[in-house]
Amino acid sequence: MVELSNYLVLGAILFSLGMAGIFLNRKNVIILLMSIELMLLAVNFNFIAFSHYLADIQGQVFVFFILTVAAAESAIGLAILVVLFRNTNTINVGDLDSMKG
Amino acid sequence: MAEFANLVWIVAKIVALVVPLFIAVAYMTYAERRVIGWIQWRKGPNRVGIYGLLQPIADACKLLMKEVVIPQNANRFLFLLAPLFSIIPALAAWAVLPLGDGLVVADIDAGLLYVLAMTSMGVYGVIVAGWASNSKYALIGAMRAGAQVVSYEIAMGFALVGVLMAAGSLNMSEIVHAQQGPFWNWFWLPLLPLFIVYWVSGVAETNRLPFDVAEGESEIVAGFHVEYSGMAFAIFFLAEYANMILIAGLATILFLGGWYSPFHGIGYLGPIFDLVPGTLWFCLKAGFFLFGYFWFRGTFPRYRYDQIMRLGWKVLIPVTVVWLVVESVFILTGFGPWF
Amino acid sequence: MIELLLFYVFAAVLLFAATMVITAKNPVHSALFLVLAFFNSAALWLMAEAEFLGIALVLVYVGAVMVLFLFVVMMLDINLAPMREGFARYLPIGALVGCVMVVEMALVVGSKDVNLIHGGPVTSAAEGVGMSNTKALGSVLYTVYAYPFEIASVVLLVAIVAAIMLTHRRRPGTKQQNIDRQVRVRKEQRLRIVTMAPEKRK
Amino acid sequence: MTFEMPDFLLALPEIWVLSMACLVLVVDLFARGRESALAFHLVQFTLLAAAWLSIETQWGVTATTFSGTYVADKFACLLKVAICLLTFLVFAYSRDYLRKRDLLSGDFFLLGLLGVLGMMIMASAHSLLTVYLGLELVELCLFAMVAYDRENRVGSEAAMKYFVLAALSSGMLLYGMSMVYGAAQSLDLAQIAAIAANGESGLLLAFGLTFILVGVAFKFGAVPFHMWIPDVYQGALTPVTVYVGTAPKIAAVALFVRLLVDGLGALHDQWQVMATIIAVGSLAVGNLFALVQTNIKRMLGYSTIAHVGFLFLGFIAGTEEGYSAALFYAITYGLMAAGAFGVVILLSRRGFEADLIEDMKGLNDRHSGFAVVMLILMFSLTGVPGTVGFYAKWLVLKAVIDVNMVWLAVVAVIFAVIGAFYYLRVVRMVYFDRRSDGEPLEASTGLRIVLAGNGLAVLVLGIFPDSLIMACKVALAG
Repeated sequence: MVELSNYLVLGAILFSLGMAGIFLNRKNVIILLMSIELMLLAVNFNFIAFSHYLADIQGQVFVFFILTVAAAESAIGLAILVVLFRNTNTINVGDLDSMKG
Repeated sequence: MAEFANLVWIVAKIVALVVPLFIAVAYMTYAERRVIGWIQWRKGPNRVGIYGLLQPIADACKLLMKEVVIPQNANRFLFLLAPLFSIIPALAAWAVLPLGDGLVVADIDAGLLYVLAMTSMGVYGVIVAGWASNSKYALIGAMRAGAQVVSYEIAMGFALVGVLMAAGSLNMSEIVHAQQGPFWNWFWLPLLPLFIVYWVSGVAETNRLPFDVAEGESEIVAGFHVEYSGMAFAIFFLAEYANMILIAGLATILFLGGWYSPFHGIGYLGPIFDLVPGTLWFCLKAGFFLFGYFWFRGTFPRYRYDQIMRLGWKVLIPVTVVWLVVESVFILTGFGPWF
Repeated sequence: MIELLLFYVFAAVLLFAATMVITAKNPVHSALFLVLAFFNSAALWLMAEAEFLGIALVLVYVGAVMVLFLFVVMMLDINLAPMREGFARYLPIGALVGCVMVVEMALVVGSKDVNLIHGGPVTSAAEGVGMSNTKALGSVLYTVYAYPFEIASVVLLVAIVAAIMLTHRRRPGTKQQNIDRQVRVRKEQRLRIVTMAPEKRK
Repeated sequence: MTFEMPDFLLALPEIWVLSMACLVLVVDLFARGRESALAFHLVQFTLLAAAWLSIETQWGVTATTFSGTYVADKFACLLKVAICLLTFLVFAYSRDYLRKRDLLSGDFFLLGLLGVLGMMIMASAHSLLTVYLGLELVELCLFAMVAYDRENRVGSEAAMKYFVLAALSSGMLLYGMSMVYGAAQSLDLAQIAAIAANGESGLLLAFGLTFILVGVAFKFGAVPFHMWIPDVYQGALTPVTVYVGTAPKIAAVALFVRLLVDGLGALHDQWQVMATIIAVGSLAVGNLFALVQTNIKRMLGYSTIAHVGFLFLGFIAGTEEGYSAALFYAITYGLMAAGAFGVVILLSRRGFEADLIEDMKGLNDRHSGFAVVMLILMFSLTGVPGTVGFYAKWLVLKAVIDVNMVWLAVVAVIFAVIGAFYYLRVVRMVYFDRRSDGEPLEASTGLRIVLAGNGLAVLVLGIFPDSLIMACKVALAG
């Protein structure tokens, strides 16, 4: 029998992987966007697991909206990425240093 | 033990579905060449076997024995994986298509959604193939195909929403049951605009003429599969035709009453036509669509890329949205024999 | 038993894919591993009886969002070689922080103190209402959650407006017909009648 | 779950803004090439009408609708009015600036208006779901606006950083929300409050609380989650900076109050410590870093962080007075920040951004009236007695002292004194430094009137702050 904690631990590890991806990748913005997707996926796992074990549909409704918003968010993120690339010809995180202080 | 028997039964069902499918694909290539030959007032393949009937087998043998050339600097792993990316979804989608009453591998609740999810994945084969080939033509072809498939998926999805509104279910068998009756009871009539949109976007989804800019041979040689040869190419070929059959089969189920005969339930005529097995009706209807594919190829010139995009976004999608509104009015008023 | 085994298989593949997403050298590989991660998630969601969301995840994310990612990755001509040089430098600290976070979070969410109000699995969400998962979700989405649903539509509208505003550009120098202007053209715009004095013959 | 037909009239302000946004979208499409004048005026009218509608339909009402996902109360009403009016001011500043740089298009105002809609949704949220969706709506608009000038390298860089950090914080917030949902088995804030007060399933709630607080602190730009603020303030176009720096701060107060007071107010003891660390950190980092800035937009960015620290004092107090003081602080800060950026807009012209502090030199010689406006604004941001900024600071300090956290008040005052240096440096430049090219200002009359009005409003609020203070108190008294 799969326990609730199985899902929650899976979500926690996935979330941490996403976070690690953001802090580890100093070089490529696209990987950052993908790490964000991983974090949201982890959150979705939590909601679905709770929804399943609480026998309550609200968690799934929330996941539905997270999916919607995350899709919109990645569209805008990629649009900004394209604009950035056109301006700077790079998507290295390390090169984004024109502002300091 | 029971579980094991169950597993064997499932595998048997899958084999019983896939083998005829492959044979159908093989003979579709033959049929296509014959039909186009007929349209163009020539003979088509007629040398191998009687009437050229062994031609597809000869072709298959030829492709199997050819070398798979992997271009230099290509991403070897993805290059070989790409054909699988395109064939697997094309076959997996068949699992929920009922070929007759109850004749289905997996009768799942969200069948329509499943099919949509599977067809939306076919694009990976194309994109990955184009990128992994390390060739400009292939990449351009892949980009075109990707943009086209993603765009037309929206129109197609909306058309399918119309069907599920009419049937009140996402289950394929129930959708067919909702169309029970003679041919004017089928969904093609009340959903005529959606039917046309579905059919047009189905042709575009499979990257077939007149929407085949993805492999337009006059500009980009052969598009995404320009670097492929031998068996790898054969799999792409197989996937394209399997997808065509899939679109035709879906159209049959969603709009043309699946396995029902055109005269089902009419006085004396109904029982007579019902003697013909449902699966045969299904195949006949799907065959009608497949003939349409060949016909388009034989007669239409290729669209320009921007025209394809304009058609998808500015014509098909608005049409579907408007018709969904009209349809909901139909449903609220209980219009006709359909709702 | 089989269920638990399946869970572990899918979870293991999922975590492997997620790890590869953040460590793969090539962004295209990362994107494809993310696709694999979404697939396994969808399978796990199916096991948690969230059929609609599982299939929707494949449909929306695998079918559309990741295609967008791949498009961008392939279109931008990124120089891959110097891309990863900072990775090794940040790896130890990143790994340390990550491990600490995982352990802490796992201790909290995995502990037996995590008690739900109803405690343990009762019936599935879908069975509770007595209809298929898709229907159950749809029937609350358009009634109880109509307001969030409308907000979500506005979010999508903003995404459309913003994405087009940011990336759509008219390239100067492309030749195209403007049929509208061709039709509206007036004689004065094309034809200039010059009155000139008649030339005198010598 | 039983379903009742929602009371649409209760949500009239939001419905109005959304309908008008759709109208503006279409109007702007067909009226392009005329400097989007029609779109601009429609948006401004929409904002004023939305403020009026909020008062008409929601002041004095306390009711939920849309199956409990929407709440109309005095708090929501006051926030909506403040958001609409401040954004009205911001747009009035923006138009000239954008027109001079050929950047004027209806998209800017449309995105701004939709952002306002998102903030209004947050103000009226009564469910984790609506809080989240409203927040995302605002953020998506802000991302696009920060990247609005797409030829600008710095702007797109700022947008990218903002995007990644904001998405990260949304992820944290969501993770916390999922835990709270698991503990409370509900998305409804009233039910969550009941469970939190009940004291059961404490571990999950406390765990979720941590993540939610981190997410909220990110949105405020409080230390240690402040990294995006200076870059966004500096990198974005000045009108966008004004937009980001004013109304969203008020919306962040809504986020805090809805989630951590209405929802998890019973756990105040648990989040108080974390909030204290955040507040002290923000006060220190904001004030110290602002001292060394040369770019005035970046300096105002760090000063925002410092003000957020002050604002958090009100939350830390955890009393009704404290929350209302924080609300008062946010509103008045929005007004002052708008004015300060207004002066930057006033001084800039095409090809010259006036975003260095040195560009303030000799303002008194160029126009003594606006020098006075800048003087009032800077004094007010410092918290000199007699200005509205003083009352704001005084109220939060009083709230903290009332709950016997005198040391915190002392720390805050020390940092406020440090902060005075950089504000007064600007004043010194305005009055005592000479500038070689004392060319006259070339701002339009409209901009001058708006800026003068803004300065006057700050002055008047400093003399008669009572009505706004009362309004804030009433709003939080429920």
